[in-house]
Amino acid sequence: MTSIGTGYDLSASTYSPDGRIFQVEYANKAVENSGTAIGLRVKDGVVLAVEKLVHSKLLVPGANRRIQTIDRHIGMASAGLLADGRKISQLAREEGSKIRKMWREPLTVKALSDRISLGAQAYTLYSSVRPFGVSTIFGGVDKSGPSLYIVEPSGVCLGYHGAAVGKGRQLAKTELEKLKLSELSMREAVMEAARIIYLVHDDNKEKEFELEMTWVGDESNDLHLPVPDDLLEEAKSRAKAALETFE
Amino acid sequence: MSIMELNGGSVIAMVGKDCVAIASDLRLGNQALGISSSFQRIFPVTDRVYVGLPGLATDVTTLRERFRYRVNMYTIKEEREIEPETFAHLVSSTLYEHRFGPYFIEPVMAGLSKTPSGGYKPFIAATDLIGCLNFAKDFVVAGTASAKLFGVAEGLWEPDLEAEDLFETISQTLLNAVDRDAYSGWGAIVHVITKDKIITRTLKARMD
Amino acid sequence: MSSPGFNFSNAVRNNFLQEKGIPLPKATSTGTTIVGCLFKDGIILGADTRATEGEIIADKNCEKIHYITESIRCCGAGTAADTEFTTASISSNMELHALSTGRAPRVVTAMTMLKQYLFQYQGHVGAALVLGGVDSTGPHLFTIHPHGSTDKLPYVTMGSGSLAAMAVFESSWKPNMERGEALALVSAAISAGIFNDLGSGSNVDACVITATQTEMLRNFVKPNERVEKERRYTFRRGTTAWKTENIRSLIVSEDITPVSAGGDAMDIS
Amino acid sequence: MDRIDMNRLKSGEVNLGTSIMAVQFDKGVVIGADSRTTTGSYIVRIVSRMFSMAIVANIYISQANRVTDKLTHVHDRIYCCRSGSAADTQAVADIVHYYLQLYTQSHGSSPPVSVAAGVFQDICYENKDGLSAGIIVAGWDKEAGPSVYNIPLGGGLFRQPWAIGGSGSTYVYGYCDATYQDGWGRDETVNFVKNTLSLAMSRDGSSGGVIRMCVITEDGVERLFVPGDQLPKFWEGREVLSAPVKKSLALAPMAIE
Amino acid sequence: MPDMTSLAHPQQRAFNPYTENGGTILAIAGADFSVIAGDTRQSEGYSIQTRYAPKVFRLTDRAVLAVNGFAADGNMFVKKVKQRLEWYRHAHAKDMPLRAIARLIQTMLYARRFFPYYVYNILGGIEEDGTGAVYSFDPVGSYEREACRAAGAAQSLVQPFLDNQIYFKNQVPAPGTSHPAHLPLPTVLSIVIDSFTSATERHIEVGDGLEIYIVLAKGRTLHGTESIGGMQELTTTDDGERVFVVRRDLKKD
Amino acid sequence: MDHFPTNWGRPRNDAFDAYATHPIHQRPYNGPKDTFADGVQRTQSGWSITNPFVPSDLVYRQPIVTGSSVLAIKYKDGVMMAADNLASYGSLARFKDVQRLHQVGNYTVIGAGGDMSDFQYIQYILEELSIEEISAQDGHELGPVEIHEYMSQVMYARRSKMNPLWNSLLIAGFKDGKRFLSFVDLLGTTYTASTLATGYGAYIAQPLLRKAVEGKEDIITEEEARKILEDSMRVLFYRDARSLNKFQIATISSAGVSISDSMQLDTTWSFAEDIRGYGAQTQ
Repeated sequence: MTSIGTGYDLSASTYSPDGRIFQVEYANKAVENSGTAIGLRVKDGVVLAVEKLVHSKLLVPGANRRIQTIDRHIGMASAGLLADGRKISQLAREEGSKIRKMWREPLTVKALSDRISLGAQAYTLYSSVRPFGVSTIFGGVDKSGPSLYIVEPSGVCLGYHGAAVGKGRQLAKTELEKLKLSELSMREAVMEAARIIYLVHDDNKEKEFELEMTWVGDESNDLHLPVPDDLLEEAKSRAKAALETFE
Repeated sequence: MSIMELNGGSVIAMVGKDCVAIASDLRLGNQALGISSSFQRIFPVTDRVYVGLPGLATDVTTLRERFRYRVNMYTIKEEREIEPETFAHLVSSTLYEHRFGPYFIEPVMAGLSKTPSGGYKPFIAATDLIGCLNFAKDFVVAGTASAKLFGVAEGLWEPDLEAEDLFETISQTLLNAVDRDAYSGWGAIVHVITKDKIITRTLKARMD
Repeated sequence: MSSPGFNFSNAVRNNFLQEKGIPLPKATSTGTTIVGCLFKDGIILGADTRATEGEIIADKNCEKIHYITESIRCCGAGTAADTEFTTASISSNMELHALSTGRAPRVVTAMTMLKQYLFQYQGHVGAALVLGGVDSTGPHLFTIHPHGSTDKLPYVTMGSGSLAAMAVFESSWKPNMERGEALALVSAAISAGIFNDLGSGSNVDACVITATQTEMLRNFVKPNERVEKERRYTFRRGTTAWKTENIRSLIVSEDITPVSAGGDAMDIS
Repeated sequence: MDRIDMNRLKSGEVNLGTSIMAVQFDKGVVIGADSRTTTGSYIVRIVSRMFSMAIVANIYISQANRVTDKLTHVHDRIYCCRSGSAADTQAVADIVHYYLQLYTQSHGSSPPVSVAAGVFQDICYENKDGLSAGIIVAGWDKEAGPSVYNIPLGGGLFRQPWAIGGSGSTYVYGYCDATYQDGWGRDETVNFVKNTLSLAMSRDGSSGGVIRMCVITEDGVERLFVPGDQLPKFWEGREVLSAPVKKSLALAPMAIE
Repeated sequence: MPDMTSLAHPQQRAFNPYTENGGTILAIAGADFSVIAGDTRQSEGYSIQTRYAPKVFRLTDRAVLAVNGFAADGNMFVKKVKQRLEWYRHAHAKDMPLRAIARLIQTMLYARRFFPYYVYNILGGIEEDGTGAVYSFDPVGSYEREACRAAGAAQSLVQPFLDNQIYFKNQVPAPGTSHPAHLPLPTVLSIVIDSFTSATERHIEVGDGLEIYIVLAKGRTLHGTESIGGMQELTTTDDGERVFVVRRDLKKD
Repeated sequence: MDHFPTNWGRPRNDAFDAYATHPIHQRPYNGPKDTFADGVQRTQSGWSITNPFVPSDLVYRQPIVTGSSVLAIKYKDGVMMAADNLASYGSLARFKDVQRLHQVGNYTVIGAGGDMSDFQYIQYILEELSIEEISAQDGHELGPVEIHEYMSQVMYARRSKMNPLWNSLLIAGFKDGKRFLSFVDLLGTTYTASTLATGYGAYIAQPLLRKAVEGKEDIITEEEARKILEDSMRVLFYRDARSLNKFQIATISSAGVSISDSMQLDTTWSFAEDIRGYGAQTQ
């Protein structure tokens, strides 16, 4: 990296002469090292999927979940430092509670992402803190329908029809762009999401992974829930089959 | 503090087999302060009828005299001794007359009433301070230790006790109940009324 | 209306004591369930048999259905002495009324006497009554509140258990019941009071009044008999220590001592 | 001290928390009332033995009678509607009933309504400290035809074409003012009374049960009865308003900011 | 029922955080056992809230606590005592001894001296020396070890009866004999049952059901009361003290 | 406990306000008064008008808009609960479309009498609790036992702060094959039984429920249970001056929770038609 040794990367409060904040870029690196997380905003809901890399065979299956529930109707998938993701989810839940107390209505995905992005951005301003090492996909269904947002370490917050973060995001984005997302049903989206995760997973470099997948929308009665086991299994087997024909 | 606790005192009466017993403590107090350990509050009305008057001491004296007067007038008018049932109603109406300014006395009556065949039948009764009669077949209690007396008597009393056994039961009931009452105690007296004699005993009791 | 002539001579003293903050002792109250209901042939009255002084049961089997006349009876709740004396006084007046008019007394007459008497005392005579009976104009049932108001209804309840009993009536009463059915209903209403209201308890008394006869069913149901005790509690004679004894014999024994004996006769010559 | 003297209160007294009404029309009067009687009941207990402090009187409102007849006959063509203390109003009505019988005997003719109302007023006014009674007197007589008199708490006497009283009446003054018109016949008047009482009963917890009415005309007194399940119905609230509104799921393009 | 006596009394104004829920409890200590009992009625005013609300609670295999008074305070207090005993078990790997529990209860009660738990506690069980013990407490923590104690609504009815039957108060022993220091278990059980049936007869707040807990010292037997109706063992360990409960019906009026 | 909620914390006597027409908070205050009270400036959450040393919210807090009874019974397959749709304002029947049965999670229904604003607050904190539980994603779900424990702790904590939630609550549920039914009130008093009733229902419906249910909890079918509740609601409507003939029934069984639409009962009045007057009157 060009910044190494220049000293401009020691603090988030210091720009490099060409206007970059290296700490933020390093945080993005942390994200890039992580298994891919994707989100699909479709006709009647949102599907979140994560390629959770299993570091050790000693781990209990299902441990270290990377998709978390924020509110009844909102889920969150993160890529990057797992513990930073947990902090984000904690902040997000508090945000939900505050909104409910103050306005007596459930929070929207947009409002939530905005608030979280402000927090993330604040962590790019001071020398005493380090930016969050996660990119977070917020997905949910609220009064404006299905919504999907990404909050990046820089504090950038953007809405998407299809979102991808982490190691395989480029390939995933390419695949997502091929889909007519606004015409898909949630069930179709589950199949596509599984296929994409299996596709972007690099068997050569990484060993094991678990497909973690949740949805929120009509199919789940607007609750953020894990995709039912039978559907998940079906999606997995179809993804594996598709992988063979793809190659 | 209730007015009943000004001078303290408790009375109990029990039915036995062809006999009745009436017992009382002997304390006269000024609230917590003991004044006398020989205050009589059970009085004979006729040979076989006794009345106990627990409550405000001044009313004990007043009512005792009032009852004596009324019983005497009854005896003179009717030319016969008053029966315990009749006496109970006399007590009741005397107290109810003072419904809106009552005497602070809850009388207990015990006696033997004559049956038409010439025998004697046990009779006990009690009233509240405005004269509501309570005829019981087992025992009646009144005074500051009434709740305690109810509890012990309910446990100890048994039907058809002979005079001497009735003496033991009523004595034990009274002594143990007044021992747990701050306003009763300081000695006790028991009268057992049978058809041919009246046994009166003063009991050895705690004097604290 | 003749009054029993209350005596207020202690009132000044008692007010003084009360103003010093000494509360009056509680009178016996019948915290009570009493009911009455109309059926095909007349009236059935019902009552429980518990009398309380505060939370202590003063009498486990008292009688709360009072005699007014042969065919008119009255259940009482409230201050026990008040119900007792009020009904007794009205019963007496009804008898006199019957004697002076030479007619069988009517239920409305008793009702009017009671309400006017209670109204006169403005609620201070604490009697809450259920009055029922059959007269020449048919069966009648009233409630009389302590302040002197009355209600005329086909089924009524009073006392602390009145709500429990009324619930039974409201869910099961119907017009023109047979005697057995009505008696069962009254007994169910009283039982609801006995088992749900702490102020009511022990047995069910009932009184069936028809044009031809009055049947007082004392202790009609006895659902609360005490179980036998686990132990006997008689004491060994001599358990209690006593100090003095005085035995007064009531047998008037006459020893006849002959003054003159044998041939030692008095000289009367 | 502006503390209420508790000993003067008649606690536990039976109360006619009521809706009563009387309206005159060309040929007579229509009177009406609900049938609910409530009473405060008391449960007395010692709060705490440990602190041996106050004895508490708890009060709950029970219905002493759900089918009370508050339309009280005081003479052939004169009735009164009672509100306030049941004991007081019954005693007053009984006395008036007695006086009107006396009047009939001594005059040889029926008393006019004004006389009945006058007797009521006299008793209520002279005993205003001891009574809690709000009474409407209505009837028909030869001199004045139909008439309605209102005797509220305190013992004033007011003649009115229509009168309402009791706790429920406060909810329906507006309705009466907006609805009543002179010159109605019997049926319209009956309807007016029925509707007014029904509205009062639906809002006032102390009123309810059935509607009893009397139409008093020269020809006689006609009793009308509306059972509690056949009262006129008005707006009674939505089913239940707590069900959530289902959101629409139109997928609009996402706003890009 | 309109009660005229209420006229003269002050009415409730501010929020009163206490109430009374009736019922009564008692405990009797034997030589090598302890009996703790309570009725199961919970009432307020003239209403029965429930016919079955336990007032006696097993704390450990050798300690049983009876609470009576304001039910909400009582339940909360038992919960906290149990929590403290659990912590003790975690720290010391054994159950807290009875006399230590007694002191703990005092401390916990006195900590709320100025907003007391309105409950009367009776703790019964087996001491470390194997003797039966009863500790009784007032609401703010004053306590004492005794041989028998009654508390609650019918305390004044039951306590003098126990004085007479357990302590032999006012009884002169037959010449040449003396009163036994401890009564056998069957006798104690029958006295407990009679105490409660008597209290049920005369107190409106006592009734519905009776729960009698029996704690036996190590290695002791039930003295021939094994066959008593409705008995159930609650012991959790097999080498120490044993706890039993007997359930009986009381009158429901 | 006084089961009539508008009386809680307040001296109440019909003679203060013979027709109960004042909204409760405007009723005359009869306690002692500080002479200078009127001259002292106050903010809304300031101090007592009469005693400057007592925060006013502790002195004057009392239920305003109130619900009456809630009834519940256990039956063969679960638990059933009923409450009417009325929220009263003193004696005014103010809101007639209020749901007083509230579902919490998938297994529990909570029914409330007493102050409706406090009940709404309770619904809010239970919503928070549920979301916290959902977010934990730990495979646990809140059942009636947990909700009961939580509510009893909340109610007891608030009474201990001398700032109670003026409600009496019934909590009914069915989870893991077990029925659950309990009571919690403003003092934190709790109890369970196979039949429970709050408010006026504790006096008038409870005897009917006990008679119909005690000992028969495992026999009564859903239809029978519904009939028992309907009969009790009818009696309650007859005798409770703060009730409405419009109510809902919640059924909680292995099939989950269902809260019915509002319903109405047939009532009987015919026997009243012939009643004339209160005594001797016949016409």
